[in-house]
Amino acid sequence: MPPTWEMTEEEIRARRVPVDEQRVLDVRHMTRQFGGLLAVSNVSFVVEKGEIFGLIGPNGAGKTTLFNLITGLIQPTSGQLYFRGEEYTGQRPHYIAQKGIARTFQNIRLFGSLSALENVKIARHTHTFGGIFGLIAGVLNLPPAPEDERKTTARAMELLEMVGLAERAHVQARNFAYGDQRRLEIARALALEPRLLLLDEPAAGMNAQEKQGLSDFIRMLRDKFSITILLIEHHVPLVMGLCDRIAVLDFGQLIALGDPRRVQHDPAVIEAYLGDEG
Amino acid sequence: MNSFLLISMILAAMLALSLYLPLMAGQLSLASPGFYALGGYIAAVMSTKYFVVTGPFPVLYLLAEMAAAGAACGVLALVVGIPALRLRGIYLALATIAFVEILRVLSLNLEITGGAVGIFGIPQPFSDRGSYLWIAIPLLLLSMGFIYRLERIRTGRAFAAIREDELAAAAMGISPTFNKVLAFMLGAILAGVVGALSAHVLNTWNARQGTFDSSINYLAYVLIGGSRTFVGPVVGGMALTALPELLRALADVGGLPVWLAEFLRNGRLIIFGVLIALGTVFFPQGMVTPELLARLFGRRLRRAEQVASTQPVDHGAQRR
Amino acid sequence: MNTTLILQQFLNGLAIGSVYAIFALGYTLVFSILRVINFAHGAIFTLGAYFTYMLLGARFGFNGVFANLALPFSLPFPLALLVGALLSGLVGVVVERLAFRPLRTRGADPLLTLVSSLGVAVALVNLIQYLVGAEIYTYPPRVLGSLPAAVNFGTSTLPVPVRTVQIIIFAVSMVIVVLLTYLINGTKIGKALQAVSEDATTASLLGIDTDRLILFTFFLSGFLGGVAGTLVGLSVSINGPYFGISYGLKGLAVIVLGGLGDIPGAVLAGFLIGLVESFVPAQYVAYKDAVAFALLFAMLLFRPQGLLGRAVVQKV
Amino acid sequence: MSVYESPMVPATETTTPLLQIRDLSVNYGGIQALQEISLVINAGEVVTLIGANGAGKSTTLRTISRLLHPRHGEIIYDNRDITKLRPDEVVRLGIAQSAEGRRMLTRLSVMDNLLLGAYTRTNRAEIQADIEQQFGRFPRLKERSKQLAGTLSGGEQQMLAIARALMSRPRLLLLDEPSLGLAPLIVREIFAIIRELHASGVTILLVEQNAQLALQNADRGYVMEAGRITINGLAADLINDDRVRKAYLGDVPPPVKLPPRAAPEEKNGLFGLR
Repeated sequence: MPPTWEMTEEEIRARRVPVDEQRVLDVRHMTRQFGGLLAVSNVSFVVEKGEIFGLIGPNGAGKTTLFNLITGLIQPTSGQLYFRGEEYTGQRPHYIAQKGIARTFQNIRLFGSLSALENVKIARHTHTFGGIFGLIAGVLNLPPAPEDERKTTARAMELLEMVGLAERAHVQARNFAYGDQRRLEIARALALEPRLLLLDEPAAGMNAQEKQGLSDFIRMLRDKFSITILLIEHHVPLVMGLCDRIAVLDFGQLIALGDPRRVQHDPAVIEAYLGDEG
Repeated sequence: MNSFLLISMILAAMLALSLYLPLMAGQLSLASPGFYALGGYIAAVMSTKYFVVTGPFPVLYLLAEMAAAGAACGVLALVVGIPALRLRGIYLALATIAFVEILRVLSLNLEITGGAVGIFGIPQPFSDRGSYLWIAIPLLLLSMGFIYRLERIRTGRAFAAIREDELAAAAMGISPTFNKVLAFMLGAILAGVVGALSAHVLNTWNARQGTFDSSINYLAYVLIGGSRTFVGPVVGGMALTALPELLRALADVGGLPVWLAEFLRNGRLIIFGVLIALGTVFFPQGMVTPELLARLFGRRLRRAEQVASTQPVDHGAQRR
Repeated sequence: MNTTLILQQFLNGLAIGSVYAIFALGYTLVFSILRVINFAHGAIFTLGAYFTYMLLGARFGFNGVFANLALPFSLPFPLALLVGALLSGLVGVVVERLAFRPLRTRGADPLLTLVSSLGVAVALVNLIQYLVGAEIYTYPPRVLGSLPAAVNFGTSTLPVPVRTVQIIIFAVSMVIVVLLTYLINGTKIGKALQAVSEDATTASLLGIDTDRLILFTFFLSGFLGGVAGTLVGLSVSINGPYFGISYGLKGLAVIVLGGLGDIPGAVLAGFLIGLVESFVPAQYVAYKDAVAFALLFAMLLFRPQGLLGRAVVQKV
Repeated sequence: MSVYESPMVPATETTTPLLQIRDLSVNYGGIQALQEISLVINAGEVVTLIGANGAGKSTTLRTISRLLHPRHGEIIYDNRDITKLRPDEVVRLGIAQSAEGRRMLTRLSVMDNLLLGAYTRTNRAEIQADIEQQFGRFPRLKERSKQLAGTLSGGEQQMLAIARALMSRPRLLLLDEPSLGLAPLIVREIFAIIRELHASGVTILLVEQNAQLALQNADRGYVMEAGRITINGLAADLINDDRVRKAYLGDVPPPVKLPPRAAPEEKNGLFGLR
C-alpha cells in the first residue's frame, strides 16, 4: 500500500483531470481480493488512444480478473477506473458496454443456439430505439422499428462479411469451428461500435498460420474502426510483434510496463514469466 | 367437443404462454398461478361489488376488468420481480412458488376474497358458456401474435441473449435486470388477464385457483409442448388439458372389456401421469420444435430466404 | 404466556419440526447428488405409509381395487417399518430407472426431470387412489406395544405431555442425520457420491460406476421416505393419497432454507420452521402456513446458500 | 533442442499393440467428429495425437474412455474389445485419462482427489504407498494435501490431474492437452514429468495442440485433420516433415533466448521412479 499522502495526491489529481480523450482507459490502484487471495493488487496503467496494448503474465497472474474488473463483471475491492477522463468505477457491465467498452471472452461466450447473424444483431442493442416504447413500436412494426431493423441487419451483415462469415450468417453459432467462433465473437464486439476493445486470448486454439493472420487482422481493426485495443495473450511472439506497449502481471501485481523490446529484456519479466533455471 | 373443454384448453394455452414469456429471457418463473389467482379475484370483486348491474353483464365491463387485472398484476410483478429476479434457475422457481403460496394463504384469510369459501355468483355476460370463445379465441391469437412479433425484434433478441448467457448479454450493453423484469411482467400481465376471464367463465373463484400444483402443470404444458418456440406451450397446454377428458371419453367406447373401461374412467390420471413422464423421455425437445415448424412451413421460409439474398431483411424466423 | 405453555409450544414445535426434517432428508439427498428436485418423493413417502399399514396386517377400506383386503399375516411394527421402507426404496429405484436415467443419459435439460418426476408423482398418487381409495387410514392401535402414549415433560400438576410417537420421530431423524453425515463424509462411497455430485463425467473417468451410485442414492432416498411416511402416518394417520404431497411443498421450503443439498442444514431448517410455526400468535394462526414461505422467500433473497452454507464465488 | 533422447519403439508387425483402434467413426454434436480413424499404441510407447482445435483429438480420447459411443469401428485393448464397456470398466482394465481442462473435484481436498483416483483398488497399504509416491513426484501436492482442489493454481491442478489418473495404476495413460492454459515454465515442468513416466514404463497417448512440444517428447505421432488421421510416423520424422511444419508448427521463432534447460535425469531424487 502506498503511504496516505500519496493517495491524497492521487485524489486531488482525480478531481482535476479534465475530459481527456487521449487517455482512453485509466486504471488506478485497481485491487481485487478473493477471500485471502489478492488476485489483482494495486495495478495502475493508462491505455492511450489508438494503442494496441498487451497484457501478459503467467497463468493465475490476474489478467482475466483485471479484464472482468474493467468491464464491470466483478467489482474492485479498491481503486478507480476512468474511461476517456470519466470515472466509471462500480458501474454495471451493460452500462460500461453502452459507454463504449466491448470485449471478447477467454472461453468464447457466444449465444450458441442463435445464428451468427443474430449474435451480431444482439450487440446492436444500444444503437436501436428501445425501452417500453421501442417494444410497442417493434411489436406493431411502427416507425422507427422497421427502419431500425433493416439497418441493424445490414450493419450486422457488413461485420460478418468483414470476418468472412457472411455466407454462414444463418448457421447456429455453436456449429462453427473454434477459430470461426473467435472471429464471430470479435464481429459481435465490434457491432457495439466500441472505442475500446478488450480481447481475451484471441489466439487461443489457433494454429500458427491463423495466428499470423490474426496479427494483421487486429491491426486492421484498429485502423479501420479507429479503436483502441487491449489484449491478453499467452502466445508471446504474437504479443511482441503486435503490441505498442505491454504490461506484465505476476501474482496480481504489475511488474513491468513499456514497449515490447524493453519488456522482453526486463529481468523481472524473464524470471516471472519464463522462469529462471540458471 | 363441448365448449367448456375448448375454453379450458384455450385458457391453458395462454397460461402456458405466461410461463413461456419469462422463459424467453431464461427465467424459470412459476409465479403465473399467483397472478392468475389475483386477476381472477380482481374480476370477481369488481363484478360482484362495483359493477353491479341488472340483466346481462356488459362485455365492456368484463374487458375493463381484464385490463385492470393485467395492470395490477404488472405492477405487482414489478415489485416482486426486481428483488426476486436476482435469483437464478431453480432458486428463482422456488422463490416464485413461495410467492404463489403466500398469495394463496392470504386469499384464504382475507375478508375481501371471501376467505375459504371464495366469491361466487360472478355475473355472466353471455347466456351460454360457448360465447366466451368470442373473447378467448381473439385473446389467444393476440397473445400469440404479440410473442411472434416479440421474437423478431430488439427486445426479443435481448431476451434470447440473456437466456443464452446473461453475462455475455450484459457485456453487449443489454441490461439484464430491465429485460428480465420486463419479461416477468409480460407473463404476469397475461396470467392476470386470463385469470379475470377465467373467473367469469367458472362463475366462482376461491383459493383453490392458482396453487402450487398448477405451477407445475403449466411447466409441464411448456416443456411437453416444446419450450423453444411459442407454438409449443400453446399445443402443450391444449393437449394436456384435453388428454384426461379424451381418456374419459375412451372409456365410453363400446366393446371394451369391463376392467379396461373401469380403469380408463377411474384411473385415467394414472395414465396421464405416465404419459407426462414418457413425454419428457421420448420428446425431450417437446412436441413442437422450430425444426418441425420449419419442415411444416418450409416452403414459406425458403421464400423468405430468397428475399434475404437480394436485400437485407430480418431473419428472426430461423431463430433457435 | 407462562413457562409451561412456552415449554409445551417449544416441544410441539420440535415435534412438528422433526416431521418436516425427516421428510426433507430423502428429498435433499437426491438433490445433493443430482442437483434436481424429485417431486415424486412426496408420493414415495405416502406409499411408505401405506406399505407399512398393509404389512401390519390391517384391512383396507371400502373403495378401490383392494377394498376390504388384508394380508393373511401381520408383522410386528419395527419389522413392518423396515420392510415397508425397503419396498419404498425399491420404488425409488424404479422411479430412477424410468423417469430419471433415460433423461440423464440423453443429457436432457434438468427442468425436464422436474416435469418427469411430476408425472411419476401424479401417476403414483392416482394409482394409490385407484387401489385403496381416498379414505383416511389410521394405524391399528397399540402397534407400539406397551409403550405409553405420551411422556410428561412437566410436573404432575403442570403437565407438558409429548406423544411418544413424536419422540420416536425426533430420535429417528437424529439418528438418520448422524448416519447420513457419516456415510457422505466418512466413507469411500460418500466421497464417490460427492464426486458424482460435482462432476459425473470426471467421476466415471476415475472408475466410479455413476449409474449404480445414483441408483443407490434413490434407494436410500426412497428408504428414508418410507420411514418418514410410516412415522408421520403413525403420528397423524394417513389422510388419503395426497398425504405426502401436502408435506412436499413444506419440504421444499425446508430444504431450501437448509441450503439445497445440505443434510444437517435441512434438519436444522425443519426444526426452525416447526418452532416458528408453533410460536405464531393465536390471532394470526390462520397465516401459519405462510410463515414457512415468507421465510423461504426472504432466505432466497438474502442468503440463498442456506442456513449453514458458505457463499459460492461465481467464476466468470 | 531436447536434451532428452527418447527410446525408439517403432510400430512393427511383431510387437503386440496395447491399444489398437480400427476404423473408428464417431458422431458428436451433429457432425461426424471422427471418420474411420485407425491407430496403434505399443506397450511402453509415448504416442502423440496432434492437430488443430476441433480436429477430433479429444473426441478420440473420450471415445477410448467410453464417454462417447462410436458409430462404427472397434477399440481393442490388450486383445480385448472394449467398444461396449462402461467408462468405469475401462478404468478397471487399466486405462486412465487426465481429461482436458483438468476437471478437478474442486470441493474435495487434494488427498480425497487422489484417493478417488484409486477408487477401483482395494488394498489400502498399496494405495497409501502410491500416494506417497505421487507426493514424491509432485512435492507441491504434498504441501497442499488438505487444501480443496479448487484452490490450487492451474499448474498444480494439472499435476493433481495426472497424479490422480496414475492412482489407478494404469497401463495406458491418456493425457488431454496437459499444457493448456499454463505458463511456459509450468509446461516445462509438466513435460519433465511426462518424460519421467515414460522412462518408468507407462504407456502414454498424449493429445496436444502444441505440436512442437508434443513431438519432442513422443516416440511416434499421428496428425489429425477434420476428424481423419492424415499423417503418421516417428516423432522425429514428423518434426521435420514439411507438411507438418507448415500446418502446425509454423516458423515462429521462440520468444526470447531461453536459458539452457536442465536435464530432468539430474533431478532423480525429486521424481521417485517406480
